[in-house]
Amino acid sequence: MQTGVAYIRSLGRYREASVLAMLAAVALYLSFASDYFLEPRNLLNVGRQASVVAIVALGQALVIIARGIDLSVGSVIGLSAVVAAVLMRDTGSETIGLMAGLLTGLACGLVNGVLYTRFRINPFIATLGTLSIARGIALLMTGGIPVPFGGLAEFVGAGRIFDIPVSFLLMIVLAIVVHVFASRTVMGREIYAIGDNPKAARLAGVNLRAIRLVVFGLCGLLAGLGGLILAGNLASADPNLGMGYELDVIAAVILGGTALSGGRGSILGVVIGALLMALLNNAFVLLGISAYWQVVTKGLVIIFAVGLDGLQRRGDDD
Amino acid sequence: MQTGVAYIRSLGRYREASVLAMLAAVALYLSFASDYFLEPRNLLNVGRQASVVAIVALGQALVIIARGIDLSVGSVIGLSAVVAAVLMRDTGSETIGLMAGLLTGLACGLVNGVLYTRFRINPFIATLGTLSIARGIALLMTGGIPVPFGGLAEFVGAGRIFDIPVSFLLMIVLAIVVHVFASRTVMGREIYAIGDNPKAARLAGVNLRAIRLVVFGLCGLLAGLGGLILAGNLASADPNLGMGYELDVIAAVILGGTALSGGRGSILGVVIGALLMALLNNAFVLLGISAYWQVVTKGLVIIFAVGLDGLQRRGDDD
Amino acid sequence: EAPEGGSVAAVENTKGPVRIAFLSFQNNPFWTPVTEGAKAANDYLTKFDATVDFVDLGDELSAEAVVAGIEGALAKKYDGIVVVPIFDGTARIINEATDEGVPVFNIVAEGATESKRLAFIGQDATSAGKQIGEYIAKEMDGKGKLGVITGYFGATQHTQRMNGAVDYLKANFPDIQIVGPFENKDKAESAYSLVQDMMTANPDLSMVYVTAGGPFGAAKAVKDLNLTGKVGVVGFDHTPDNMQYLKTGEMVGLLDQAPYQQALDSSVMLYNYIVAGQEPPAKVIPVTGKLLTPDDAK
Amino acid sequence: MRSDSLKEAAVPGAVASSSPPPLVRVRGIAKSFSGNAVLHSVDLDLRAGEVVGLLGENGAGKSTLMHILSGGLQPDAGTLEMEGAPVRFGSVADGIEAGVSFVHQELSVVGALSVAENLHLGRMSRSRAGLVDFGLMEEASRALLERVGAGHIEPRREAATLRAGEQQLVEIAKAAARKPRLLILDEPTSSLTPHEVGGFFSYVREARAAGVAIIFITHRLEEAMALCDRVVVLRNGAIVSERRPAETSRQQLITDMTGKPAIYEHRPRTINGDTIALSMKGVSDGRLLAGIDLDVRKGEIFGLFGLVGAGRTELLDLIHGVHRPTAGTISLFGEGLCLRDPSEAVRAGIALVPEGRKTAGILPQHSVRDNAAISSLRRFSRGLFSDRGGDPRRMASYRQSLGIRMATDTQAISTLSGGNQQKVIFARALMAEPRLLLLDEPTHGVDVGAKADLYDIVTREAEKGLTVVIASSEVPEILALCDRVAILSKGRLAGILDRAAMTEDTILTMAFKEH
Ligand SMILES: Nc1ncnc2c1ncn2[C@@H]1O[C@H](COP(=O)(O)OP(=O)(O)OP(=O)(O)O)[C@@H](O)[C@H]1O
Ligand SMILES: Nc1ncnc2c1ncn2[C@@H]1O[C@H](COP(=O)(O)OP(=O)(O)OP(=O)(O)O)[C@@H](O)[C@H]1O
Ligand SMILES: [Mg+2]
Ligand SMILES: [Mg+2]
Repeated sequence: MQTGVAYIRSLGRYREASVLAMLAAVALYLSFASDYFLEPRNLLNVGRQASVVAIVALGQALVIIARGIDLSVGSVIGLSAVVAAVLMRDTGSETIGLMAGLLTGLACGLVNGVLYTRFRINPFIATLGTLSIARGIALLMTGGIPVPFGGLAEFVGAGRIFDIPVSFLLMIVLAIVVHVFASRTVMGREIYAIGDNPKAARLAGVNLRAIRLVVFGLCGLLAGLGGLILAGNLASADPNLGMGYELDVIAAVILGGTALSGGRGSILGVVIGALLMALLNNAFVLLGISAYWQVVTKGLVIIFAVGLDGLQRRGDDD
Repeated sequence: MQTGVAYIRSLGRYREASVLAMLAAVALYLSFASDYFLEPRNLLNVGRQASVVAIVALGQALVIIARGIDLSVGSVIGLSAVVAAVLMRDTGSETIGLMAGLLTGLACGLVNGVLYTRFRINPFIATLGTLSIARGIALLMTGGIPVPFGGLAEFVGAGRIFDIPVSFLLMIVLAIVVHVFASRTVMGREIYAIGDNPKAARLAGVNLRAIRLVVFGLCGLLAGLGGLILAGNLASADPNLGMGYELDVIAAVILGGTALSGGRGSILGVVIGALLMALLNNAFVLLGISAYWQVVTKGLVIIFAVGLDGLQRRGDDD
Repeated sequence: EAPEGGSVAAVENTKGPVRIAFLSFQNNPFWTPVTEGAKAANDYLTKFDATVDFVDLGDELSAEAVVAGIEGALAKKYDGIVVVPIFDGTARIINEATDEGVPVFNIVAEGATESKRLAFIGQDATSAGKQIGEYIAKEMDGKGKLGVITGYFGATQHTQRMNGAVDYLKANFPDIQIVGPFENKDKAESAYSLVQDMMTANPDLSMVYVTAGGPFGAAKAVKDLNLTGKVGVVGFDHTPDNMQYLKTGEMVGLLDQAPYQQALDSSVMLYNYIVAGQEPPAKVIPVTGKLLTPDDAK
Repeated sequence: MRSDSLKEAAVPGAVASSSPPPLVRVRGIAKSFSGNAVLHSVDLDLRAGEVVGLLGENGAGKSTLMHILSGGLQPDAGTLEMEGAPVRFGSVADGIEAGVSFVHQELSVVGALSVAENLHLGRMSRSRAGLVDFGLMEEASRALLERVGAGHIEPRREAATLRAGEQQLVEIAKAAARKPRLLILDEPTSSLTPHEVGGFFSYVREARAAGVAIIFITHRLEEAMALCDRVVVLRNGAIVSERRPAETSRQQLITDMTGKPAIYEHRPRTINGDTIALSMKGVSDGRLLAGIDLDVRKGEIFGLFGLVGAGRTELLDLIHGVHRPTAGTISLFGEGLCLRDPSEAVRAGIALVPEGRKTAGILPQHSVRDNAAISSLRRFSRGLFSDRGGDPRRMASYRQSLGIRMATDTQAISTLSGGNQQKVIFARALMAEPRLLLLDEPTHGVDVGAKADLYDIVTREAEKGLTVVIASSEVPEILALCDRVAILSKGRLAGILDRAAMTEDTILTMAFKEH
């Protein structure tokens, strides 16, 4: 008994615990309030709906842990999808299209990285700039008109394997990979180090520039993948795809307990954060919550999810 | 001669210098490229167009200098405008309406402040929550339908005194007041201190909670005023007014040389940042640049504006 | 004689060169025919010593952008302005322009506040909603569940389109049950997820109405759920994405706003007013949209 | 005392032509910051298997010289040679490559990582799968920590949870892990307990035996005398003496450093009246402190001594309103204090010089002047407006009386040497003109000359009626200053000694007493 309580207490030490608690609370409530909630199919839908935000948030989490921020992910989603679709249409090759889409994401990320490391532009501003540029290029490439997008991408975006959405499976695999990368590889640990104390890390011989570049590159790559999934799901690559995604993605990261000031954060938390947000949208539809209350409720849940954590953690910070 | 060069060099020490240089460059280019640019009327239009962003950015700058962030300003703009318009309509009194609008802004800011200081919720999340809640309330109050809004507010938003837009005059007055507040008053200096090292400032006798509360309150108040001006200009209070403003406002603050990590920033810079963004939009209309190139150009200018600074300031940070 | 695709002919120019600013946005395929209409007007009116300059207000639709655009056009001393005011809050600047002697012609959509614009040509959102509502009732045989997805809560045009249909249905077809509304922020991917969830909670849903952006996302969800033929989607605008699902049958109704004609006619009517003082036929010139159904797509 | 500077009487063997060249030869190093010369033509030889003590006042240029030796800064002039061959370190990485390990004066552990990861940062071991081999790393860490006498630190612990002293040991172990040829230790002992210092000493001796050249910077002269083979004194950016510990004395070194002999003894003083300034009755914090009863008289300098973690900082925090007591009462000049925040404490006339200059003291982006002014903004304000115009004048007077060394008071405080930063924090507290001054390890990293200055100042202020409570880990400091000392042990009051009963022995005995 004692140890049980102590165990739960010890869980409270993890910042993601309070969001997990909120997720559980919403899920529990839903399982009573709606007959459909617990149907496997509905749960899988929620997983799919969370998947793109979660995948992009994995990269964003690494960036934020390294004390950066990437506002351009929404535009990179759109640009990568457009590049893939246009090349697929023009070359007729799926492989070239998909590769080009991923490389576009990577390239955008690396540009952000270079602007930060070489030109010393604050990442907030640098990625705000690329946000605009990437969107503009996507619009210019398509003249604003969505490009049809199908084949393998559609399978990844909308397909299912044994009823499980492919994009959800992909999210799980990527979350595991990124988790292992962040917690068990040398570079992963160095990402935490440069986020927590860049100066100390540099003095210890960690190559700040290289790691920042990799982190931004990865974030771009994952955003590119997110773009392919999203466009694949809709079978259409819209240059406006992903607009405004940056706020959702960053919110998922922060909800999951990552500190905006760098050095702290867990990949598990990111996935929980993304799931909570998808679950909320699911709840609105299942419960048929009236229009404007949806907006209010969303805000309240976000605040409560993190507020629980704040209340128990008194006097920690300053 | 020597001293002239030295003087310009010394200007380079200020972070806002490079944005100012960019502002001057764009203005110079425009004065050749368009016959209409230098017309007083056009210049004043630019000033008016910058005014709301600048006014809200004044509050946001204080928040960011104190190491916070306020994402809710866009929604607070909308909510304050709606509250003012509804009360004005229902009570028939302009004074009550306008006061209520300002108080709504203040109240939203104080709620953010309390969520941060008492409930220890990370300001990013707390204000993301109030962003949603404030917008939801505005929608609920109006049923989603814009409310007509006139009288004094319309004068402030759209009126002119000797051809000078009232909102532009207001911006200048407020910029001076906030500048004096930030640099000359006890509380202003304490804001910088808590942004620089909250723990040290607290031990030195600065009341962290009180100041954070004031700063968020001020930011809310200024957002409320921004809402009144914006709705006054449009003679209509739309519950969606100000949607997405947060990014413009934060961009103006950061462009103006304020560090997202707190403790540093100038009010003058904020105004320059807001002017640069308004100038760009003016340039697009005057030069008839196509929408897609507008998006690209905007990104490039933002990056250049800050990149100049980064290049000369090598190896400063870590 | 009227230009192709338009319904109004230009009169002789006796005044010398005329400059018209055409202020419009560009962020999705809806605007393509608008842009083309403006270009066609320019080509047509060049012969009459008049130019129509297309001015992009950018990719973010807002009243402030419209105000800034009109201010800019006034600064550039255009003789007349065609504008897409869309939102409430643009009346003041339109009045200002008119008072300065620069006539303003509104197209596509305008705010609820009365302004001194020369005329408005466009679709009345509420009646367009009603038009769709009638079609929905017919398709649903006056009973069943209808899911509603709107663009932005609180966006006037979206709300009017939504209420035009919903109010009509509530008044006349009490057996039609409304699910929603939900907000998709004009995003197709969000419409997709909403349809998925709506089908989970309402397996007997028979139709989805999307008032603004991204109806094809809803159609794609219907397709992926293998409900083609059982559930139909209705929405606005004949853009390629939407049209595609009209062919495959998930989309059962698409209303358009004749944007090309709006752009062309408004420019020519404005020109006629400027050079000859010829008033447009009415203050409000309604455009009845063409409702395309799967039959039309074949 | 003989005049036995090594410069005058050559070191045996140092100039013998047959001996190999020194491991490191420093010649003519000069460095200035924005026109302010910090080092002038420094010459220094370091031989393998030798411990060289580097002493000097705050701001003498010790850390700057070490940064140049390790590649963190580039000299304006001068050359470096290793084993006779000229070298140039363009970056820290070059220095590490050449075998230079540097334990910095400012703590720089990465709080988010575990101790083991910190020890291996920049060179973590990989398993065959390419992942970090935590098992191997932890094992290696245990051995490393053992070597520096910190075997009790669990390698898996998150570094942020370590005490300052433990973090310092981790940094020393980190330097040791790199198998250095030249090991630079910049004030490594400033937050170590006497016991930990012992473990550290044995590591240094072991490294010396293994042929490492070691530079040891400290402000504790006893440590330099005990550990070093040679002691070099840097003054105003130049080396002024080299001596062997056996052949010199503390007094001599102090004279070398400051140019004047400094007195490290009690400053006699009279306390007027019996007014009770601070009174604590049955104070507990619900965590560590329990049942603290204290009375401090007006004008008294009252010491708080204890081992690490005894609760001195926590006690000062309670008085300063950082935390609230869960039981008991605190009163100031007879009035009950019920503080909710340090700001209320400052308003009530309490000022604190906190422990941990970098984390809790300085405002790093602010100028020296603004750093000093922050506690007294309200005191000197005119209405809402702060008296910016008066800041330079006030700063100038404290700069003078505390001997703060800097180019101008508008430079950022982070560009000052550590000791001078501490003096600025002192100026901040005094500027607030408090009735009660709380000092928590106030002379950490402060040189002996400045220490004497600070002691004089504290004494002078006390004489004027200021009440001072000082928490310190240095017994000599307690002995030099305090009228009475309270000894804390595990959060409880082990006893209070007055002047007559205070000796090194009685104090330490009480501190170690269990209860
Ligand atoms: N980056 C810098 N910019 C300007 N001045 C500097 C900078 N770094 C050091 N200084 C100045 O150089 C002088 C020497 O500083 P240094 O840190 O080397 O002293 P130190 O001998 O290590 O003192 P301490 O014992 O206090 O650590 C100081 O006056 C300091 O203010
Ligand atoms: N805010 C706090 N929360 C939890 N534990 C604390 C807090 N402050 C202090 N402690 C713990 O209380 C104990 C006493 O710490 P304190 O800093 O008062 O000791 P000290 O005598 O000043 O020793 P030193 O400063 O040399 O470590 C330590 O074990 C410390 O970890
Ligand atoms: Mg030093
Ligand atoms: Mg202590």
